[in-house]
Amino acid sequence: MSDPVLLINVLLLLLAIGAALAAMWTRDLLGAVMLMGIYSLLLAIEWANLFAMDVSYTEAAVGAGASTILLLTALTRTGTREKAGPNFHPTALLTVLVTGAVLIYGTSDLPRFGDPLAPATVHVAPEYITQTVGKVGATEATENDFGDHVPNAVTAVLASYRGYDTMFETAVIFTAGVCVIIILRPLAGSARRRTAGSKEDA
Amino acid sequence: MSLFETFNSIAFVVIMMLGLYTLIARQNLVKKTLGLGLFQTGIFLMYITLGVRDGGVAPILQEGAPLTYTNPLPHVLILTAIVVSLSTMAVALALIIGVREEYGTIEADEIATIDRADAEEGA
Amino acid sequence: MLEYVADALMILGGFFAFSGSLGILRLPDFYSRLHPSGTSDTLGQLLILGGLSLKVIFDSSGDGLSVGKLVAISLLLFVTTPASTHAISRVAQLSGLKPWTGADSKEADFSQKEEDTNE
Amino acid sequence: MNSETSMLPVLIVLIPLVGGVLAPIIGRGIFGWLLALVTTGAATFVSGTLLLYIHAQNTLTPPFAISYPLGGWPAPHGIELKIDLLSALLATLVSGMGFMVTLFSRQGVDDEIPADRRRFFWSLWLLAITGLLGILITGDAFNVYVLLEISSLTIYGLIAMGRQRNRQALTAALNYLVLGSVGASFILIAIGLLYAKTGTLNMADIHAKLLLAPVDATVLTARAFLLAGVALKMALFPLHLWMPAAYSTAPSAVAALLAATATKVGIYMGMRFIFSVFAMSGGAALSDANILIIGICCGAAIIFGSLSAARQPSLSLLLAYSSVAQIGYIVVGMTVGHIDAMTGSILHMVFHALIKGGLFLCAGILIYRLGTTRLEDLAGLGQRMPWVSGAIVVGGLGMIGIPGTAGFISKFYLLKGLILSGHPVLAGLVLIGSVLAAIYTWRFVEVAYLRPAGDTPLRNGLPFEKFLPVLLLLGASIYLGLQPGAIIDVAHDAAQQLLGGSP
Amino acid sequence: MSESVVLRTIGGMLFPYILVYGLYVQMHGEIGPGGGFQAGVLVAAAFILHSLLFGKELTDRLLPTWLVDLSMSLGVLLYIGVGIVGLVKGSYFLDYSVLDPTHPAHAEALGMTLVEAGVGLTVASVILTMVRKVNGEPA
Repeated sequence: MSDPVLLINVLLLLLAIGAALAAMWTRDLLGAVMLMGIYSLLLAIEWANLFAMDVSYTEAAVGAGASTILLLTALTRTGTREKAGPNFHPTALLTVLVTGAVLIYGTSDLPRFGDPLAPATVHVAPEYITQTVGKVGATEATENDFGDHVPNAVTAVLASYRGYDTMFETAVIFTAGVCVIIILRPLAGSARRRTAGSKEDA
Repeated sequence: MSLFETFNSIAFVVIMMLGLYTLIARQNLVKKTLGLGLFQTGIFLMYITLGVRDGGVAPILQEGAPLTYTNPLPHVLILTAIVVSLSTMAVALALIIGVREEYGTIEADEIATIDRADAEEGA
Repeated sequence: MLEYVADALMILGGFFAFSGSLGILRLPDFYSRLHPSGTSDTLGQLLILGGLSLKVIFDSSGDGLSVGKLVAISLLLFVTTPASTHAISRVAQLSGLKPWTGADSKEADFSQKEEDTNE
Repeated sequence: MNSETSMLPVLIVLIPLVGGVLAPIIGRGIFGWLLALVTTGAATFVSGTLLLYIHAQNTLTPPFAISYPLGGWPAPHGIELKIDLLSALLATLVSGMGFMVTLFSRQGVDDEIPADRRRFFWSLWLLAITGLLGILITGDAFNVYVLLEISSLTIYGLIAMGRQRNRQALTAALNYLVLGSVGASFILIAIGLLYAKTGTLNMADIHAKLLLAPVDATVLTARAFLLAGVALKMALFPLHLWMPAAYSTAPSAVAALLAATATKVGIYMGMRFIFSVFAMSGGAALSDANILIIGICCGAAIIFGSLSAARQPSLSLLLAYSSVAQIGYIVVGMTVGHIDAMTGSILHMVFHALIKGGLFLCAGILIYRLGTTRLEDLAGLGQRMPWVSGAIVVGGLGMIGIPGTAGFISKFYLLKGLILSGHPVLAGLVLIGSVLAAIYTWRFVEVAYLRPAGDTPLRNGLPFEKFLPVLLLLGASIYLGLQPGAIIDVAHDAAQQLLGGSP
Repeated sequence: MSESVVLRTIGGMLFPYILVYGLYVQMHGEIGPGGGFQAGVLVAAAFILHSLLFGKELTDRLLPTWLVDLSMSLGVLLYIGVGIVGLVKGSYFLDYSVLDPTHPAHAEALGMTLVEAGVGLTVASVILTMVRKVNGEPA
């Protein structure tokens, strides 16, 4: 295949799978976190290769940046060594094989990679790209929803067409912040543990 | 050629299953969290692959040029999913730190043993 | 003509990046491995970015903003890569890792993971 | 729809969302509780108004559903809120239960949550209700995923608050987090596969496109992953493992909220996706093999859940396992796709929410006064706390389905539907389940009334504001059992709308 | 707090530039790649770097916890507020075109800038909070 996108795609994915495999294999949690950071960075390049610039940006900022920082900080409080144990786990292997087989079966009828006639490409997306949807109840359709103010179609979809989703996405991250505050605050007083009846449902 | 084109489908299944295997097989809670994160990135790969279009460029519209663009919608969905995945990981880490404070270990099997001992003591 | 200069710069940069990676693999201990990752990689990155900006300048579609961005990235890398190398080696020293002196070898085992933070 | 009611659909989620975001700022002291009370009350009012409106319109021009284009963007491009009778009924139920449990939980929260974290607790509380309500009214498949994650994350945090009382709450929350995230990811995979096949995320649009396209491997896989993900979320039998620990270790108010609402919303997701999205041409939403598998799961849930409930050492765990069984009833009714069974399913969702919510509130009162719900410590409860134990017995009778209680009505419709649709074995399972429910209810009766009173000290008096919600909920279940006409009407119409997509 | 002069000099030099870059990504989101979420992470990263280099106390004085808690809520409220404007003006929730009735396309862009600002504010403060809390700092 002469298309460099496909060739780089395969190379990057192979590297990423390698990094992921190493991260999952090692028993050193610090090393695993670092390898996951590398994995995220490789994925970020892969997203850029597939022309998903905003996702690439976010993956680099979140996957390789924020989550690595969080994990490293957390490791200082949990210890960095994983207990040795068997790598082979029959139940897990069975689950994984069944799920994987079903998924492979499911992808067999997917549209071809890059198919210009795929439903996802022809149904809703063209209007997002031309930015001509037209509001409900608008008396006349304008030429372009944003008057050429918003060239980045991803931002247009994110903040306007699907703004409701993004509002809840903001709420999700807010929720996570509140959850972390509520779970991790230093507990009040020394009477916190093992008061009367604490073991009742054990 | 066909391998190149179906490679993404296989790759995302491999990544997801790697994550799922770690999630089930490993006892360390932090490792389970990493596995969960890996599992979710596999799904991201599936979505982004759906948006690809032959000869398409990044969906940042340029004036005058009659370009074909990749589909922006999967990108938007995955942006949201990445945020969700970060949030889930943060909450999981907070819980794991809490578990470590209460139980003194972050290995799932040891915690189960402690819980069982607690139950027998309480019964 | 300048096209070829740009290509030559990028190839040279690629060579330095490659030799840096080779050094990380081949050198005996943690501190010596920081040399290729700190110096050779920085040079390689700068050369590649320089070649790219030349290409952009003499490409018909090029504009000043892209060159400016490339220069900004070069400056950033020029400052941060040595600083991060410094931070890593400093922490290694503070945590008591002894440099390899040729006598007995196997002490730099955990270094493999540390280099990766440089990326 | 006239101009006064036109903004109501979005207000259902907006009111608790604003409350949840404001709570960390203004929710100190008693204000957090007041804020929660006001917002859940307002949400109940709004969704109740919508329910009445939709029901009235639906009798005039069936099928009737409200569509609200967010941002003014028309449906397949923008996100659309879609409220039909089932959505409105369950939204009223969820916000109403939220209101009742909020009313109950002021002292409980004071008791179980440290003072400096209460404002964040109320924030999570309201955001959880927001997420659940949002799932009920949205018409967009991906939006379901986002809202599901909001409700799940908040619930993990809320369960973890039980750490004050029992450190197992942390592991329970973590287990739920892992399983819940896997379930949500499965749903995300299913949505992605559907998107690849149809190019749209709007549920109605997906349905329309699926009717045109042939059923192929991708669609079947999407359905399988969706069912698995939803089953994890609703705690259907083999995937219920997170639930008993989570319910029994969470703070009592949280347990009541979860038992009454969270799993119901999971079941709603199942119904919505199966019947409004996947329903293929010809009316059969599920293949016979699907029905067989789900039927086996439900049967196992009913038998296993009831038997486990009868062996549990504490009332909280007993109630949690009984929930496993009750979910079996609800799912079995919706699976067969018969109008009467579906009516029974919807009725059972409502009644079970009322009864189980009331029972978990009773368990909350026990924790408040006794500090425990261990059955041994409840000996002689009939003399010591006659009102509360009376309420528990009434709730238990409702779960058995004695004629005159609400449980009887829903089980009657379930049985009728199962037999009419040719599934007598499943009908037999429902009957066996009732007998088993009698066994575990009898366990409580035996402990509470036939044993001499224990000596665990009572800490507090019976607070009226705590007992009022219990009275209201169980009273409602009795009232609906005696005067079931209106609710059967609504449930029947809702079932018809749901199944009507495939005539 | 880092003892190393090299790191503190370079970090101190970079800190304002990271902030400016974050703002650039925030503002530039409608034209190029970027937006509130990425910008929020960058700004949070700048402050995390600041606290690593100059100590938690200084960063806490710069950004006290109550302020971060508040801006967590304010970001979401800004988003919802922009949506409610549409509701109040008689249109649909999150309809930005009512912000400027004479020029709806312009109003759409304005609304998107505002909601992205809300996203950025929330994300920055939440990530900062997460790292602080996971690091064991009291509220």
